[in-house]
Amino acid sequence: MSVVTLTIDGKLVSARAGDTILTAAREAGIDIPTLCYVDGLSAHGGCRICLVEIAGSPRLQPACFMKVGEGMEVQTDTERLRGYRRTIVELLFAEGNHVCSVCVANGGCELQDMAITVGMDHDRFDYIHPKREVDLSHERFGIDHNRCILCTRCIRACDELEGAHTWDMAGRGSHSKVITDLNEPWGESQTCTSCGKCFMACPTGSIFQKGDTVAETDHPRAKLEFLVNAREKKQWNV
Amino acid sequence: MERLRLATLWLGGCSGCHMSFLDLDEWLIELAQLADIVYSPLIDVKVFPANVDVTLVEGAVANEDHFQLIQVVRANSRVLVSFGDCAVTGNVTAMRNSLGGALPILERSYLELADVHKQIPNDTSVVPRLLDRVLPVHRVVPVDFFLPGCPPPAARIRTVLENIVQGKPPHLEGRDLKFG
Amino acid sequence: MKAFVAEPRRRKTTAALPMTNGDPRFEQLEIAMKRYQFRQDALIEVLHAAQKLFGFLDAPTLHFVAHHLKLPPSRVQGVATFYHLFTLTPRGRHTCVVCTGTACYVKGADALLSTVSRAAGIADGQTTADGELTLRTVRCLEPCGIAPVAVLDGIVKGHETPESLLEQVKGWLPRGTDGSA
Amino acid sequence: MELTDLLDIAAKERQARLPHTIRCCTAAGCLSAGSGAVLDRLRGAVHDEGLTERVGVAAVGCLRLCCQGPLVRVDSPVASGGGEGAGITEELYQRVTPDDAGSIVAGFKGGTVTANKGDLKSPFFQLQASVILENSGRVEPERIETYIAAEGYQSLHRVLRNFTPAEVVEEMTRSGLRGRGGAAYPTGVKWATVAKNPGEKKYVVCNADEGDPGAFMNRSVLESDPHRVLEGMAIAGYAIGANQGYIYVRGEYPLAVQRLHTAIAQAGRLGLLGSHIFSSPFDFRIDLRTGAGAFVCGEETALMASIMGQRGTPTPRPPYPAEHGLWGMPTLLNNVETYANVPTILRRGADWFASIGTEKSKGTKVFCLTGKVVNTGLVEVPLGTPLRKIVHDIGGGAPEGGTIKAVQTGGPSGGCIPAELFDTPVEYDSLAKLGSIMGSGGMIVLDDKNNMVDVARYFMQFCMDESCGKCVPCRAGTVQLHRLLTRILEGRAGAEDVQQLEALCDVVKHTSLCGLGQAAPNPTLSTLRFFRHEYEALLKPGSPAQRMGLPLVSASQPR
Repeated sequence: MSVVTLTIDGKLVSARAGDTILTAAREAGIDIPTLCYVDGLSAHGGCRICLVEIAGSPRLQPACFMKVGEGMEVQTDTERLRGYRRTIVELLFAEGNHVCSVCVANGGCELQDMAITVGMDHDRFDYIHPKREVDLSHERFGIDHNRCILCTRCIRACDELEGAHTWDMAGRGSHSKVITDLNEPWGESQTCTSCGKCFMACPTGSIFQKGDTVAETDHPRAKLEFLVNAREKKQWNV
Repeated sequence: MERLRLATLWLGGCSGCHMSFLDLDEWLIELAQLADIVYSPLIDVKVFPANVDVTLVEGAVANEDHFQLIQVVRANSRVLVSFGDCAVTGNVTAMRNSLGGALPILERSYLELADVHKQIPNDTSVVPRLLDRVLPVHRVVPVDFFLPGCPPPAARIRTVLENIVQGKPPHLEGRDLKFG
Repeated sequence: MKAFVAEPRRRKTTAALPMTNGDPRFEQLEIAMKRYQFRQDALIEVLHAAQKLFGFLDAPTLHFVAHHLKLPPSRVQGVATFYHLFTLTPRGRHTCVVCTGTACYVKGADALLSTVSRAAGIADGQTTADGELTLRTVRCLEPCGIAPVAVLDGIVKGHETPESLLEQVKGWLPRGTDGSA
Repeated sequence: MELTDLLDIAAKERQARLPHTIRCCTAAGCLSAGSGAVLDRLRGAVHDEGLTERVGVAAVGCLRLCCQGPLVRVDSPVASGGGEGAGITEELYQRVTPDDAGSIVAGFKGGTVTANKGDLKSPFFQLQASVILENSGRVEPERIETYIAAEGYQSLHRVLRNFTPAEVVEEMTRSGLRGRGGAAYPTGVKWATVAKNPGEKKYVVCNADEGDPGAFMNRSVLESDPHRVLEGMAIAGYAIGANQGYIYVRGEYPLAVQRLHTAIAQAGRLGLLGSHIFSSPFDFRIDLRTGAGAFVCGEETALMASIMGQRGTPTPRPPYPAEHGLWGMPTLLNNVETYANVPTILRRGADWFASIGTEKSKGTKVFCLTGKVVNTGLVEVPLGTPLRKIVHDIGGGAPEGGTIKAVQTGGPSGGCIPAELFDTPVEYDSLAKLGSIMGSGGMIVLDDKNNMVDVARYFMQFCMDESCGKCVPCRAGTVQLHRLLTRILEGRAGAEDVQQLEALCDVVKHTSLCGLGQAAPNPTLSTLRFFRHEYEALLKPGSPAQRMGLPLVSASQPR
């Protein structure tokens, strides 16, 4: 396996060729914020939170996707990037109906935490207040589309780990919506195995366990990586 | 040192932020030595006074009264602080916005869900007219500082007030910025 | 011999799905899929074929496609709802398509759209309650030389004005709205 | 199929030509103006008048002056002497009705021609070039023989016989051709990259998902001269080592789809596509994929997803299609017009091609001139032609005493160039300097009645509706930009809203995943740059509340 060296935020880092900038940075103790990325699932590249600057490249690149290169100089935390990240988080809050105070994931929500990370004390954009549905037809879980940030983690977890591909994205643009089967009630899905991996993956309170009330939902997100290690490396990291 | 003229305002919110303000407990006594509370739901002043140094606004702008009052408040306040999630984001107060206007929410509340006396209250001298959309305060008038939380914990309120009293921007960071 | 083997097999697969209801169009759809050897990457071509046969894509049709291409239903639904040309609801007996391309826009497409929309009481993409008229917009049909353009029941009409367009769709409007007797 | 067979077909086709040819445009623009009935009448009249030995009727492609459709051209031998090579006189008829068509035919027997005569000597025709459109309006798109008679497929033969793949790539590089889809990447370099990347299979893809509203160059080429594109793709396939090509064509172009189907079938029957082309070891097959209405599918990674039957959502680049394209294999993606240049470049040589245009922008480009201008239609000019020449000389300026204010180029990813800057030569770099792009070739002329903020909002709405929704800045950012522009237009905005508009444009431009989002702010930024006063004229002072008044209450709410 070949190794490349690069600098991330001025720090000299060595990484396996083929690693992403995100992996290399995190192994070197440099945290790049992420939202649609989750350990154990393929990268998506949609949230744009992990964008980094690469010297000599006019374009910002998502750290979750971009592979390391020899001699690469990466900046992960510039003034410009911080400004962009805050704007993106504001756009997300304005786009859905994120009411932290009455959310099952209050205190355990990656979007809420991201607002703190980027220092968002208020949202400069118009709240759209879309009219979205809540599907409570599944016997164990519910999905509140108001809180969905369309990160596709549930889709990827269901497809890549469970293999059922119950979830997918329907519609497009601001009318996008995650669906089960032919946009049927989740409880009537022919493909769902009720395994709960979508619930594990969800960054917000969108997919939740029935019975959980405000601030009670705790998504066991690390379970996804545990499963991947168990399945692929035969390592049960308990 | 000149005493601070402090006001608190209660618009479309649950008064939880004011309850949290009262949770400042004994620090309230210290505050009382630095500031006069010149307008507040906690005191009996009917008209918003002039030359207020700092106003904490709880709640979102949800009806015509709020809309007019906040403009008066802004004109007479040196520093305006959005106090709590409803003022900052609209929060629970603004959840009705996804129903698409004032009339649908009134019909839902007073006609569809009512068992007896189905009637939308229509005496505007008693009930101000609702705005079609509930707005965070900064969408209506310029706001200087934001104090999120539902409600903001007392310690967070204290951080902000202490800084303002000292003439500094109320620097919130980390978990002190948490919504909800 | 070959035909003898192929025949019952097709019957069997179609019959295995109760929602086909013996509609012969499902057999035609299956033939279309066969042309692509049931390849999953032909999904969009298959959906085009299905829409041509049925006029729109309802749940049984999408389920049928998913079943035969061995694709997850959510994926088929996701693709069908991504593209503008696919419709999941039946269209009206008549359609009025207003082009909103740039050339039409600078020559007043907005007024065409709002006029028909107001007269028929429906928004873009909707069908009147009596199922007579569907109003749609399209992003540039490209006969920009004769902008603004509308397409009435498949016939392209150029150099339209709100008045001339209204005159032409008058007969398709629901009773009691602008243009009806 | 050998070269002799090809030349045979060409010779037969030329011999069969009658002294007079009536060419009737059957591209979509003229068809929608009624050229189908005109064609039927022409054919009927020739038959009825007993002129079938003297007058041929050809269903050809675009004759360029779309605003005057249906268009008909009549070629006749020069009166004196006649015979082969004696020259041909051409006549153009415009806005031809079926009755006019009958009279044109009757004219051969001395009858009065009632059809409106067009002016082929006008600047619209005289100032144009013919490289990409050299066959448009001449060959019959549904008859491969006419393309072969116009020296079609000879470049493919030459390449297979006389060139190594590397030499083809070299020729393309020397020609200086740059991608005509909008990104202007040097074509030769792209071909070289795909040729070098290892892969057990490679693909050639033709991007015919022409989505820019007001741009129909590709449609016109596909409807008028489809074989040119097939030949270009086959040459590309040979150059990079691919045996499979895909044409991804917009679903809104049924006629182009149908003509491509016909063309592919005809080329296959003659052995010009398929196995052992011209008895060489080279195999090349082309399949059609029809889009279904998604602008974002013009983006190359989204287009490939769509070819593979998926939602047309883009993926981050790198990896580029050249190394990781369709099914993970090296894939060459070029625009219709890029491929359409290839046979001509190989026929007439890279040096000839490089002599046209400017230092950095070689060759010609087809533009669609539309909007507030007298002559709307298809315009091919050498790159570097000043905008003024296109708009005022070829386009004939503003109609009905209006004043031209700007030209919008590059569609929803482009910008507006004000009339003061019409001396700008139209080439990649000069337009980029003005904050616009050449894009695929749409040119929409705006006059003083068009408010530029409204124009900006129009394009923003387009991008908002066409956003695939995958990345946040494009999905949610365009919605907010659209709201800001609407607020400005409705007179509810203050100076701080314009500030926010600019700041958000910057975010969307730099953080979006694909070209759609990255370019979505361009029309707004360019109108802010050149027409800021139109924004400022709409701004109101005071707090947001004062600007709102109180329009927030339902009228129907009880008082």
